Amino acid sequence: MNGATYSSLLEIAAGLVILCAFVTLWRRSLLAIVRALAVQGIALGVVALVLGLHRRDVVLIVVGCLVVVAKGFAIPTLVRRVLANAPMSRETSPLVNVPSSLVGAGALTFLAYGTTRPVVALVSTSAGRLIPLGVATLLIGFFSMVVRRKAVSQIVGLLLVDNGIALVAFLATAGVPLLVELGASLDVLLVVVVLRVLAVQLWSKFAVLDLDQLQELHD
Amino acid sequence: MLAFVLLLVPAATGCVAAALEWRRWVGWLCTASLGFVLVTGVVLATLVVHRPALSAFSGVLRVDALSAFMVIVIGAIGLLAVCQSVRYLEREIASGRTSTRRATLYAVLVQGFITAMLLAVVAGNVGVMWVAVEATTIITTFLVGYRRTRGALEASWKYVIICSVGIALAFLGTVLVYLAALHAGPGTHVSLQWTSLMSVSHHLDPGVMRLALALLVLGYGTKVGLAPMHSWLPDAHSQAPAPVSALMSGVLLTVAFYVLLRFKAVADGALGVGFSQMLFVTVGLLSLAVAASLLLSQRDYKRMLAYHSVEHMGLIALGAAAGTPLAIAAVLLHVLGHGLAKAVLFLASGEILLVEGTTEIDQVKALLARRPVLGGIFAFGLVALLGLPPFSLFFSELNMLRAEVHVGLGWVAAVSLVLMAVIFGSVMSHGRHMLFGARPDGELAHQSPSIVTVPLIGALVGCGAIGVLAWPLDTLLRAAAMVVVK
Amino acid sequence: MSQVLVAISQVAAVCVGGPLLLGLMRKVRSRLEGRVGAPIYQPLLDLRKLFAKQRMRPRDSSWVFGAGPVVLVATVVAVTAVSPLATTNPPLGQSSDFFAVVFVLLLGSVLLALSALDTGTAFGGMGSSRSMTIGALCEPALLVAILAMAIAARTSNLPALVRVGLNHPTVIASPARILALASFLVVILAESGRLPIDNPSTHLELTMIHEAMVLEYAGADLGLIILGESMRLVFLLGLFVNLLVPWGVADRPGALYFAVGLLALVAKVAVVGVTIAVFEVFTAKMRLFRLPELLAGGFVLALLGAVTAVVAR
Amino acid sequence: MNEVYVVTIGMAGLLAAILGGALPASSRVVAAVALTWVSCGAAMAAAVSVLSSDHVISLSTTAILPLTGVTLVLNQLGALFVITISVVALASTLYWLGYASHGLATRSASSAMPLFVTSMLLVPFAASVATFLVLWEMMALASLVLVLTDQSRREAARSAAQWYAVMTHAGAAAILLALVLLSAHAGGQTFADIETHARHLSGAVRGTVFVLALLGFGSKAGAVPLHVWLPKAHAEAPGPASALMSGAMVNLGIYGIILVGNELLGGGPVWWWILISLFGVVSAIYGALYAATSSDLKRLLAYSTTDNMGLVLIALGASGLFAAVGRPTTAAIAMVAALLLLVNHSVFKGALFLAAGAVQVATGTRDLDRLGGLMRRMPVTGVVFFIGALSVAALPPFNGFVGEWLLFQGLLHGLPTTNTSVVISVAVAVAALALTGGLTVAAFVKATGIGFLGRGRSVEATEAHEAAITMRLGAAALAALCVVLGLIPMLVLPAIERAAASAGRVNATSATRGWISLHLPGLRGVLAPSLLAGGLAIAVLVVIVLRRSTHRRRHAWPAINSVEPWGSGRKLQTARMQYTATSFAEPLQRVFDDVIRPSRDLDVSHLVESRYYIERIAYHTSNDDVIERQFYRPFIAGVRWWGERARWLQNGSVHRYLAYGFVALVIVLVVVA
Repeated sequence: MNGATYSSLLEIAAGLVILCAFVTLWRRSLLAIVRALAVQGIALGVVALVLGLHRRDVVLIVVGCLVVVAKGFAIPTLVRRVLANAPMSRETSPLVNVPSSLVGAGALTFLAYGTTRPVVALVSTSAGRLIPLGVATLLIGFFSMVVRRKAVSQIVGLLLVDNGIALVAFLATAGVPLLVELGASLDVLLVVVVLRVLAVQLWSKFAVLDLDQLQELHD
Repeated sequence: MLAFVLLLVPAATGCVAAALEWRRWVGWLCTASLGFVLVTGVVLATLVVHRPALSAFSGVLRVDALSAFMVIVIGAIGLLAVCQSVRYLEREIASGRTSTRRATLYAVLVQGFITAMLLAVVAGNVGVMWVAVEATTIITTFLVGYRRTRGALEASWKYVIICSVGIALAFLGTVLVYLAALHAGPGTHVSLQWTSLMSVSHHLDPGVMRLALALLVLGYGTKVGLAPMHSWLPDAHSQAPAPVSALMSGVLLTVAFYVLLRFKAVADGALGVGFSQMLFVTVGLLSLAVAASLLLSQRDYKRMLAYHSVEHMGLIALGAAAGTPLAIAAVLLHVLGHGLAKAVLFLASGEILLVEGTTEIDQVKALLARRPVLGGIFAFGLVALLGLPPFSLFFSELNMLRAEVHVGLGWVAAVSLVLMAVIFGSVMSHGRHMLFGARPDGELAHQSPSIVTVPLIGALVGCGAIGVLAWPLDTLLRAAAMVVVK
Repeated sequence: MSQVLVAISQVAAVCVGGPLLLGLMRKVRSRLEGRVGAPIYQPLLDLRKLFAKQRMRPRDSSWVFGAGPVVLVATVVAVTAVSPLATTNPPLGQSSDFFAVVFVLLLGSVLLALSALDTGTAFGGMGSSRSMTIGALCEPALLVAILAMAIAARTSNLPALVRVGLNHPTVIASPARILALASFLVVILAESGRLPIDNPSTHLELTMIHEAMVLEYAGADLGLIILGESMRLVFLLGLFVNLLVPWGVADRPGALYFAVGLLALVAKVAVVGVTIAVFEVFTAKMRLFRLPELLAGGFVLALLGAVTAVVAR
Repeated sequence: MNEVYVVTIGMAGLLAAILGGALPASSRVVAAVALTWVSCGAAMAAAVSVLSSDHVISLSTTAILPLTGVTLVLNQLGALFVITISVVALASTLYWLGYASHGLATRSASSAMPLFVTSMLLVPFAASVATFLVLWEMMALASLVLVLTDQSRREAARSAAQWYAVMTHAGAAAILLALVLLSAHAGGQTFADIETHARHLSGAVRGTVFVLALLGFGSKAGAVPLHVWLPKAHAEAPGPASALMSGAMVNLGIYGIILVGNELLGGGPVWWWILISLFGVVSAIYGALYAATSSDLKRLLAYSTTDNMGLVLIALGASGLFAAVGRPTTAAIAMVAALLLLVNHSVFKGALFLAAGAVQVATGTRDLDRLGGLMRRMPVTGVVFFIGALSVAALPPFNGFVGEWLLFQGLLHGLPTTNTSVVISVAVAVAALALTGGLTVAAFVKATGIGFLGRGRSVEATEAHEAAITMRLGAAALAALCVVLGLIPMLVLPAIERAAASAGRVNATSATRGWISLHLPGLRGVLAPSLLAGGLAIAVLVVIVLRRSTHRRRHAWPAINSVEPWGSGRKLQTARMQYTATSFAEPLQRVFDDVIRPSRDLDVSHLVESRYYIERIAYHTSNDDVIERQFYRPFIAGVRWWGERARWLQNGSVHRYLAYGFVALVIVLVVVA
């Protein structure tokens, strides 16, 4: 793979990651949001694959394949099953409306570019220049967790955060050591499982759909 | 190898418990495994206190004085909590609130929780530390939600969501540290081994390390319960079963803080102490302020204890900010003292909840007159937690303050003293409502079962003993402090 | 031996002089009011009569009731013995301290106030309360007055204070001393229950202070109280005149000097007594709650005295 | 030998506390008292050996107290405090033997009492920051438990305990900060280290340390406006505990001020001492005023403690002031006066609180308006209180007088100076001294007269019984000491002078001279308390003989006749017609109306049939502490308000919680990068 193809493939994949992050903020349909998440997971896996091919790093290629499977298919499927169990289909009234959210997400992207300068300067590769996209994805994910009311949206937000960090990790360090990477992925998977269980229980036992209803514990 | 056995025993106990139905002796088996952990901790401490660290699996597991100390902390408080779990589960089964199947689940999860914490403190690799801390989040989520009430589920949702975000930030921080280490200069063998990070710490890129440390403080700070990411803590601690609250408040928070201490040592090598000092002072004072504000009109005694944890985590953050060997030794002493006292209080409050049926401060009255022993334990626990002698928290607080003033953070010491005085006043006032007063006519004084009271009194005596006697902890504390202070 | 004689004769003089001064003041008052009045020695006769009568005590009183009059007289006797009344060299003169003298006298007043409360009647309490209030307000003025005088003499030793006046007449004329003595006079009038603070001859409940305290006493106890009060007046006036015009006081040993000193004292006290009596004729009693103003005035005078004493040095 | 003393004190005290908590009710108090006596005895032996030689006792080990170790050194100043505390403790614990059956034989009390005594005994030994603070806090904690003795029955005790705990904690925090500041700048945490380094510190640090220490220790000594806990806690504590608190514990507040101001910092600029004097003046007047108007016996005594500590502070301030302007002789006299006042106060206030405790036990009330006539029902307690009252009123021949005389002499001889601030402070101090003296006399005439004389104002008072023999003995021992010290102050003056010399830079060892009479070398001031008392005694005898002799034997009637007092023509005189404490204090209260601002409430209810007839009139007056009402209450209300507002932070919304983290992350990114 030559340098130009590599760079453009990397840029396309990373761009897709952040684009999917924007899509999750833009769409109200939860199903669409989960679909965007799946696309993002695949794009993330592609980033790892491209990096692995470029560096001829077998471990990284394996990791990329795993990411595609886990984040592109397994996790979105798990999240979708929450939707199947509980009747929530649309994020009807987020705390911040969609246009403002998108503007906010844009601002967060700028913030990400501004604040990752030392990191970009240190990495100084073509992949390194894309690191701000990962941080931006993280921030957007965090932001959507703050403003979205549905349990599924929050799970998706958390996964966005995670994908953003994974993107940073791939771009900056070509992945952390395998042991850590495996542990981290397993943990993410388990968190999603846990969240799914909780969301289903909250709905089936207490009919809680909106997280605003979770205000029993307070001072 | 001992470190591996240390991990293996609770894990194996968990497997055994999973294979068997819950029975009383299974509970005692679990207790015995914690006893083993405690003993192993002591053995490890004697092995490493004056000698180099032990390591296994090419450094994935590594035990130095600091780790050994934390193993002791986990062992001591875990022993207390697990032994009280037996009574907790029996009462729950007897009252029909839980089944033997779920009791088995509980036992397994607790053993897994302990194993994860032990892994976090004996891991030599910061990545493995991260994995272990995240594992504790997942396991404790089920434990927090164990009672499956609406409140418990709500608490676990908040817990897992907030902590996952936090821990994700910590992962980003770890990645950045790794990045900085990759670029630390040619010829360095790069890994996430803490020792190798320490060896290159002076060559790490300051810009990236600043970002990394800030993210780590924010991220692990979530698990520690430092403001502004403390918000899950009162909910989770008040909803979890009492032994689990004891474990979470007494050990889990400080295990996360242990990881922060390790990273602080790395970052201080790259940045000097000024930056980490600024960060820790900020979160420490913020935590104290939040705890002071929210304790003032607290209505729930379990939440009161939870906010008290936020306060103490703030205090140890301030101690760590001072960063001198004395300060770190005091921080570690505080970790142990706070763990014991907080575990005792959570277990006692579990008992109070059991007999009074409420967690409202207003609804609990005249405990000292009505239940002298239980009330006495609660009162002494509060005394310990408020930092009065002879309990060890007094000495650790005193020495942390000394260290703070010594490094020129006199104003921090002054502000924290003011906030602590406010906290003292409000806790005193809540304690007054719960403890004092006359027994209603015709009501007899209740005796609490000795299975509850004896271990708790023992723990309080222990907390007092480590406060009064310098031997044998003094050497270990100083050795452990020297691990993270250069 | 001679010192003991000095003490005894000073005490005797005050003991006899007290009732006589009372008689003199009443006589002056009577004359000015156009009456003949009783003879000057009438109080002595009254005392003789009282001492012959039976003592009474309220049913529920304790030993304090009986102790009051005794201590009152004893305190005056004790301070009289050691104070520079007729001579600047009284017995134990070295330790005859103004401060100590004031507090010994206060002991007498306190015991009297306590015995008034011991009667268990409303009158006793009323008198006691009022007299303690006045006492509490007098004391600042008195102590600061002592301070003002003591600063100039660099001591609070009484003989030394008198002697300093003899040796350095300018000290007497100094504003410090004059202001302090003015304040002292106010205190004397207040402490011994004279007009305008208290009317010694009233028996109207609402205005009584001192009389209310001693209402339950009869016989020898009442005699002791009248004696003690009058002795205290003489003693205080004696101190006052010796601090104001020390001349005549025996400054060296010798019976003759002492006799002259004694005579001078009698004369000086008589003059002051007559002056007070004249003053009282033209004065009405103040309202109880206006007394603080008067005493505060006395306090300010004394404080001014103290400040000028420091500034003058 | 050194170790033996210290270890004995500590071990006996600890054992006493353990046995007090562990033994059955029948024997625990006796065991605790016996062991406490051992502790006191060892402490006294140590103190005497220090005072009679130039050696200090010292012991230090790192085996106790983590990270710091223990350092104990007893110097002459400390020895004086140890002796004073031991004396009060011996008497109070003896008294406790009798008092125990009145609710003070619980495990917690039997354990806390020895602990309280022992920690007080050891505080003057402490010679490092950690040691000092540990003992200080142990003392506070043990006394807190004692204040709580009555908690299950009295809400007032609970509230008092809370005030006490919080104020003490705040004070301890100030002390901690002061000592930690010193130790941080000195490099070591032993007092010896601090002493050598403290002189080289900057003025700002020294000043900060001093002010903090003054606030912290001043609060323990009950200095206004940090006194609010004192009238509550000292009043609510049971008899022996309040005697210990007022007679011994407050001393340690003064000890702390001397320790930091004179020993560790080695004196300071004029403004420090003016500040102390100011505290003293305000405390003295305020305390005396409230003592004079209070109608609760123990509250009155507690306010009087504030008043007396004010005098001590005035003396301390004067001493420092004179030392700062270069007048060592007068400085020494003032320091000796301060310590003498303190020792005397311990003795008479101990006696008074023990007597008050006996009254409370006998009648079940502390309200003077319900007492009366106790002198006849409880003669020993009555006489003890009488002696104590005369002592506190500084009347000769009792001990309070000597201290005040010495203070007056010190002030007087310090006055001729050119320093304007000194002149003003001394003049103000004398005025305060004088005003305080008068008010104290009024207060104690009221306390004695209303409480013990006249007729009982309630059934309880008329049926009171004298206290147990040990209680009488304990109280009487202190009262006897009042008399002895009043007659022969030279018994303690040499010790006090040595202590004063070790406290300040001044050479106070020759501040006073003489055995029978008290000379002040270099100054013309002599006091002969025993001669004074002898003269007084002779005069009393003479008068009594005179009174006897006038009764002629030939009369048929007895010398004295017991009759119904005159009742303005009414036949029946009831106890209700007597003046009460409230009415006694009314004129004074009216005079100082603007300061005290009592709340008065007149409630007239008319008959339903006619407005012209009054059914009943209720008059309430209360003079709760004006500083508490005007400063503390609004402050507490403000803090409470903030607590209510802060609940908004944690309203349960997970979005809000996440937003905290999000905002924090954004801030971190912006600030750090």
